[in-house]
Amino acid sequence: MSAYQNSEQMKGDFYTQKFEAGKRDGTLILNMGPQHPSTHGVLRIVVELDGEYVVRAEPVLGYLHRMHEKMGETQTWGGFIPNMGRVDYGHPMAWNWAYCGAVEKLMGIEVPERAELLRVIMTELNRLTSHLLWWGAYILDLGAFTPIMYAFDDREMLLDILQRPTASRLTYSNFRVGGLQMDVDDKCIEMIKAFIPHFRKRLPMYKDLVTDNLILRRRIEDIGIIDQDMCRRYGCTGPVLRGAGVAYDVRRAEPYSVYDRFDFEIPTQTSACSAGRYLVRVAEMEQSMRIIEQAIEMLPSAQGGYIVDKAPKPAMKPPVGEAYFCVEGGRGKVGVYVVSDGSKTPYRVKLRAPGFSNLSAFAEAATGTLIADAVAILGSLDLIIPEIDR
Amino acid sequence: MSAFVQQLLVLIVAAVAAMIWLGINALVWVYCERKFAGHIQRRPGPFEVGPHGALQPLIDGLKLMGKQLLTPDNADAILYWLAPILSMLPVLLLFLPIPYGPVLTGMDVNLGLLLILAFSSFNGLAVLLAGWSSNNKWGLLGAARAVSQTVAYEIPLLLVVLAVTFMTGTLSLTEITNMQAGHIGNWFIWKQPLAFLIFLVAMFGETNRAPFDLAEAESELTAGFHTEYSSMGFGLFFMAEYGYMVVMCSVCSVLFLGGYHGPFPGVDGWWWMLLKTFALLSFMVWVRWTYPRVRFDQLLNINWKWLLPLATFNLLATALILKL
Amino acid sequence: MAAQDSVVQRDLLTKSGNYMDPPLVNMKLAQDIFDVCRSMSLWPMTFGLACCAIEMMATGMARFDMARFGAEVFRPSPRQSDVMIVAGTVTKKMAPSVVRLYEQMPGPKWVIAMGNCAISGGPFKIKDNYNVIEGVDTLIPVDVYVPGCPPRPEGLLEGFFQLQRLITGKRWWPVAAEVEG
Amino acid sequence: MNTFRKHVIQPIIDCWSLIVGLKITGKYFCKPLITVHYPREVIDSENLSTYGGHVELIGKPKDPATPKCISCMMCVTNCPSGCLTVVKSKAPKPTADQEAAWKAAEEAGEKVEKPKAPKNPAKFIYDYTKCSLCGTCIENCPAKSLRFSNNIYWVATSRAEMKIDLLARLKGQAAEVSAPAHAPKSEASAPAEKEA
Amino acid sequence: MVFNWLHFAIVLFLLAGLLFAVGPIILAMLLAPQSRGGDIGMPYECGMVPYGSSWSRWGVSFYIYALIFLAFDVDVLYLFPVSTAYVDAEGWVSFVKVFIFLFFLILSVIYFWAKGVFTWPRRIQ
Amino acid sequence: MLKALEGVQTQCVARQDKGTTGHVWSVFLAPGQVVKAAGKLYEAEYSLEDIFALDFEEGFLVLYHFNRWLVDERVVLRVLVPKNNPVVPSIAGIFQGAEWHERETRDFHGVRFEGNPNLVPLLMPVETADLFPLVKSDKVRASIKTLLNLGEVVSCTKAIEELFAEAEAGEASEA
Amino acid sequence: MSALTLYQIVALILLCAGLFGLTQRRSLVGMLICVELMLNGAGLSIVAAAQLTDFSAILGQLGTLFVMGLAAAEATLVLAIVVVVARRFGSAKTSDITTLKE
Amino acid sequence: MEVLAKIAFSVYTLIILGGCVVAVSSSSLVRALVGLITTLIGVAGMYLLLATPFMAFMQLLIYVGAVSVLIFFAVMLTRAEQGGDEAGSAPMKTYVFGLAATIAPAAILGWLVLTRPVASVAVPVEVTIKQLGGGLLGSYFLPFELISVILMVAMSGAVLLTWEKRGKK
Ligand code: SF4
Ligand code: SF4
Ligand code: SF4
Repeated sequence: MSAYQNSEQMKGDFYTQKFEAGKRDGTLILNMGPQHPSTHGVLRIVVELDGEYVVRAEPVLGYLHRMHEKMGETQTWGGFIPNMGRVDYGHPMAWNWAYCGAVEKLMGIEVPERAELLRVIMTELNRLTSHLLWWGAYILDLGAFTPIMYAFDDREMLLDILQRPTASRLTYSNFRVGGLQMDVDDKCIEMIKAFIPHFRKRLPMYKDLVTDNLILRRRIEDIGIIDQDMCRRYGCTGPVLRGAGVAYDVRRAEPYSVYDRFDFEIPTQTSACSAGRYLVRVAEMEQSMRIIEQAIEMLPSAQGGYIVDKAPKPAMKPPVGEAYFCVEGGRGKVGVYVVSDGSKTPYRVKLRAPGFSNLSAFAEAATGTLIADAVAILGSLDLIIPEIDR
Repeated sequence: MSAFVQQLLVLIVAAVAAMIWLGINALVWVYCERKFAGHIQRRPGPFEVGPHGALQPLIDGLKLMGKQLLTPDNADAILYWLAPILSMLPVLLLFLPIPYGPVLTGMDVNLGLLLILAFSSFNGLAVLLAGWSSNNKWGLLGAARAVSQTVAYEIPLLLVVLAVTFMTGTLSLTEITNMQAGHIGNWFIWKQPLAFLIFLVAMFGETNRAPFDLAEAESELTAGFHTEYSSMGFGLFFMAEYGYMVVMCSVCSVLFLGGYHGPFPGVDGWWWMLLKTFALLSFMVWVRWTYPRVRFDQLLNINWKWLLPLATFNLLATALILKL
Repeated sequence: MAAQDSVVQRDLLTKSGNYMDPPLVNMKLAQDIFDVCRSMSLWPMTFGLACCAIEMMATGMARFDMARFGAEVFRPSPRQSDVMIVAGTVTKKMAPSVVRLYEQMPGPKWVIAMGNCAISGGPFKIKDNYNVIEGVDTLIPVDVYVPGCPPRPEGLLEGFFQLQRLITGKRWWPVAAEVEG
Repeated sequence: MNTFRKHVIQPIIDCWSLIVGLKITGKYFCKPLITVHYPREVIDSENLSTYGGHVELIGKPKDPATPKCISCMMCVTNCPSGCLTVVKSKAPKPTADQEAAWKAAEEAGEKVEKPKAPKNPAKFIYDYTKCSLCGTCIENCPAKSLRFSNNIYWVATSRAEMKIDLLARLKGQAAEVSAPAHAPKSEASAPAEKEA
Repeated sequence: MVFNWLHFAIVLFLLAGLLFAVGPIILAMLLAPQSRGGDIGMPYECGMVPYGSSWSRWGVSFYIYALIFLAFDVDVLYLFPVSTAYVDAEGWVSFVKVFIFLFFLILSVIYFWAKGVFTWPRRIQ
Repeated sequence: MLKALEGVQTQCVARQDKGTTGHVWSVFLAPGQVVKAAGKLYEAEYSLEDIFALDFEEGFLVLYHFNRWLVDERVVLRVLVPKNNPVVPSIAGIFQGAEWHERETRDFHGVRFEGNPNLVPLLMPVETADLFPLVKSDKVRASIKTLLNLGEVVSCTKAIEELFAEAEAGEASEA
Repeated sequence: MSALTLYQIVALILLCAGLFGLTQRRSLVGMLICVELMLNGAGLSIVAAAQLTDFSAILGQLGTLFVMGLAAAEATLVLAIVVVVARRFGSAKTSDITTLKE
Repeated sequence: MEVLAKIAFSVYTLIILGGCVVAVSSSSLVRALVGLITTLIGVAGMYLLLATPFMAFMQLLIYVGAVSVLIFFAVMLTRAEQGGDEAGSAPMKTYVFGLAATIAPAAILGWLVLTRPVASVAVPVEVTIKQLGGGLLGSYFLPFELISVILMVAMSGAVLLTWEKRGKK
């Protein structure tokens, strides 16, 4: 009757066997993922369930390990940029920027002001898409189907805007060392100007429909506590950290580019729970819009002409040395550390992914919660798997 | 003898009608639900297959029929296939005592309400069997959830139904309908508003519909108890779910909204029943596409901490008022 | 099932031990009718792997709305899905799962390889590649390829049309007017 | 009393948010749809033209069937994924007469004027399946001979189809443009129609 | 032995239901192509090989709810006959009887509530 | 001087140019001192950012990046371990987040972290767990001295000085 | 044979099956299943007797109703015990419990 | 109708018999449970034949809807799979004992039933549910209250037994 029953084949794979060691009696070991609707791609979480309770959980990574760091050592300096559009498809501009920034540091290149402002505008727009994507997907995890549609409506508008200077909808790799691939035309600026008031009007709708919703509130409040100490131990950054009450934002803490010129707030929440992280992200959208508005104001008066011409060729040879550059991505601190040996290819590229650290806190945060809570916690960490697996 | 044949014919016609009715309902509601959802989300939903996608549910059904039936290797094959059949089996019967019109009643059963309650309890069992026999952990979790849920919500449901029957003194749905004849003011919703609300909530719980769709909570349990079911196995569960929904909404309209009686005297007819049932169904759909899902402990606690005390209170109050 | 046979390479299927038996009652007319039904209600499996998955989601969203063609029902379980959209990079670690999920789908079943990664490894097809599978068609039989990195949602829709054409032998929808710039 | 308010009154008040939610979805139910009915409609062309499909060659303004390309190999060397293969044209094979003539001339100590290889490439193969649409090749082409195409509704049923001979494609495009009755159709459908 | 129309109707409708359920299944059995071999029969667990059977001892955390439900449900069912007779029953006594009956129910709910059966705190080892 | 690390036996403490390298302090340590240093940093409210390794001729240089939120003072701990026996004690007991970073480093370079509670392959498939993809071939491998720059040395032991002194000599000779 | 006798025989079958099962089953849950069988036999017997004789039908039905109620109460308690036992001994085998094996 | 009733009776008897056999002999507890449920449904059919539809519905509601669900949960809680509690064939001794223990009462009761036929009425009286309710509210009101108390006690007992404070562990 049962071909697999008690046979060797039903022993699970390596990781479940490893995980099985501490199994208690009367519990189930269950694989959530790699193909699971709530793990956003191919994250796999091995959980031990006691009824509805998660006794232990352990993420298993690597199902999307795309060798970015290895490619960093084989591609040319410029040829690595397309990879940066794919590490984190939620917020690729941040990665573009982190990498280009690191190489620029290494080479001592000054980026023209206009390019910097455009970078800011695009990165912040991209942050909006990232947050919208997360927002929709998170609410989908929590069981509501409609908000993600509304979020994608707005996201599509953003994509249309971003498509103009990047020719791409998702995996942007339009940053170049020293500037940008393409300039932004007036139409694009106009679209942005039109989008912001539109989105301002949508935000209250989101709030009414979702954020204030009784059911949602009850589901995400007081679960998945990741407090400051945990953040420190696991190295969590970004909204996870800000949700724990620390106003740490790379844009403020280590201002890069022209961020010191803008007037914006760093939203924080002290509850350290999923709701805190949720509210931080929602509030960040408003702040991003403020930055974009200011940057667009500054744009006409900005110095520096066309951007690409002066950029070095992809086969550039930066001087020997190490450099590190970090930016604030949608998920936290995005850092790129490069070592150059003076040749056409980098000696080592190390990508510091915020999601990696954030996810490592999951096991501790989810232990002892209900399985539904585990899903809610996972979603609140805002994971993009390629970034974690790299 | 002619009375015998007549009765026999009536019943056979009723059975066939119930089959057609159920089939139509499943098709129409699959379509309406997807269309509703689409329009709420500002997209057309099924559109290209047939005029405005009207053939979509039929095509889906046929496709399910043309798909492989799969029995997992270490499932308990007999129970595995018993489950969807068991879930579908009583659904038709549930339509028997529901009065769709003054003459459009399968049979006026004087224990009609009890009949519906009794035979709908098969569903829980079918779900448990499905989840367990497929030997799939998701299925098991989903089944356990589904049953705890339906089982829990049965109590407030019973209590509010009792509140109505305390007033009517009968369990026959036809008689209950007829007590609400006349005008809109006679509907029991005015006499039992609290009961109506509780019934609505319990209805969502009983039929495993969002926001109480924990049994199939996609983001948590993949597909819940029917994770392993392919083809018609899944189709039957699906159809049964819609069947139970229609029955629940019909019962609700009979109990609280006057059944086939119109809001004014003299306009009674089956269309009112249809209208009310469909309005309730649309409401269920509307709710589904608006809210997130509740958590399991919350779901159970809504029942035990809110619905149950309220329903008991409501019952006592009814009993008291009746004696005043 | 003619369409299916024409694209499925048997040796690929048998490599993983999975094969397809014809239906017990194999009447031409009935199967043709069912083929039309199948092609009009292709339920995909939620199987997003990487970046392309986001575009797959976008295809299901309001602007492009895959639901119009009856393909909106993303089923989380392979048992209830007809088409597996491999949207993204398949790595060595993931490969067994991809094969297993494909095998766990009951017949008839189809595969769309979405994005360059799924087609050939795409940007990750490099010399020192140690972890990326260079094309899912080396693992499971692929019916339709949708190139792009990522493809536009319209591209995925075209992929569906192409699949429908493969199944029924007919393109059902008009051809979008060319928008050459 | 406070706990009573917190646990009994507050939840009931909060239920209002549920009604607000219903109101919003109800409102959107009545709003017009935003879907672009794809095969019957397309997203406006201005928008689409900014999107980059696969890479293609640009013809010379005067002679649209030959590319501007000068076979400099910049795109090939700089492409991070190595999807481009350019084969330079060889000089036309000299005929026997010519060869003899050259030989004679050489022997005579004259400077031979061998015909130079034409600049435009003999073969320009592009493997779309590997491309990441990064645009590096386009930026680095000194002759500005590459661009993103608008061929974005394209699917294939075999891998080989996606290895595009860009020269042939350019020729085809040139022919299409010059054709008097210019019927709008996309490549995506071309094979479809053929088989159907 | 009596076989009344209700009985007949129930049997008839159940048979119809059976037809409705079994028919499509048989059709599907006949008409669908069969995919076989490989891991097709393996339980689906997100694409991984499951660890162990799901038929193992397993803690249903809401078992206690089910226990309460059973007694509760049966209790409530007794009220159905009562409800039909209640309108006709004269006097306050019947109300008092029903009240006492329900009182015990309420009592038990209060007891469980106070005991904390209805709270699901986080469990950390 | 870096106060947080007082009491830890450092091999070399140097201040670096934050503008390019991104670190304020660069600290060389012997493998045995890592846990102690991490403990000190934890007490000084540092958070763990990253752990990874660099492949040099001299061995694997394991880098630990620490950062503080409110005061901008990034610290990088560098531990040089020999190629033939790359073992470093794990700091997963102090910074739990280190567990994954350490596993990743093992996957990529084969540096073993003793005491890591769960040292199984993290990113790599189990079958190719011993591939160590980021270990360079001898041809491209460089030595520490050619690539890294010590910075403004505050205190330094002989060993490290030697590592870099050669470099300066080398560079001088090149020039 | 009168109708009543037929019913009684069926009830007897139920009773015997339950009794036999009780001796054969080795787990508490299995035993409970058998007990339910027996109780059903009892219920059927009572109702049949009450319906098919001049005995008060109301009393017969109510009596069976009470039997059902008792069965439910019994099931609740037994199943609670099952849980406790399962938790303590890891199984609900009677032999394990009688030997108090942990 | 009379014939139909006879047929129905025999069908129900068969159902009951089959259910009993499965319930008693199946090695899988879940199958045994399904056997029990089959039996219960058969008995419900019997009740219908006895002109007590109310009892039939109650049977379904209480047993199928509640008791068996609970038993199912209990099966899941204990080891239910083959190779679990009910695995292995029973030793001959218990089998024989079981038969002996069964045959004795069966013989006695069977003899009693067969030899002391009670005069039965052909057509059972139909009791309306109202009358039953009247009985509960009237002369049999004490058992009615009692059952409430009993169930409450059972519930509380069950909770007392099984309740362990969560959160400690
Ligand atoms: S094809 Fe491109 S967009 Fe798609 S998964 Fe691969 S890298 Fe990402
Ligand atoms: S777009 Fe990028 S990947 Fe594609 S051919 Fe050009 S350089 Fe190569
Ligand atoms: S396309 Fe441009 S870059 Fe490439 S070979 Fe031709 S001229 Fe050079």
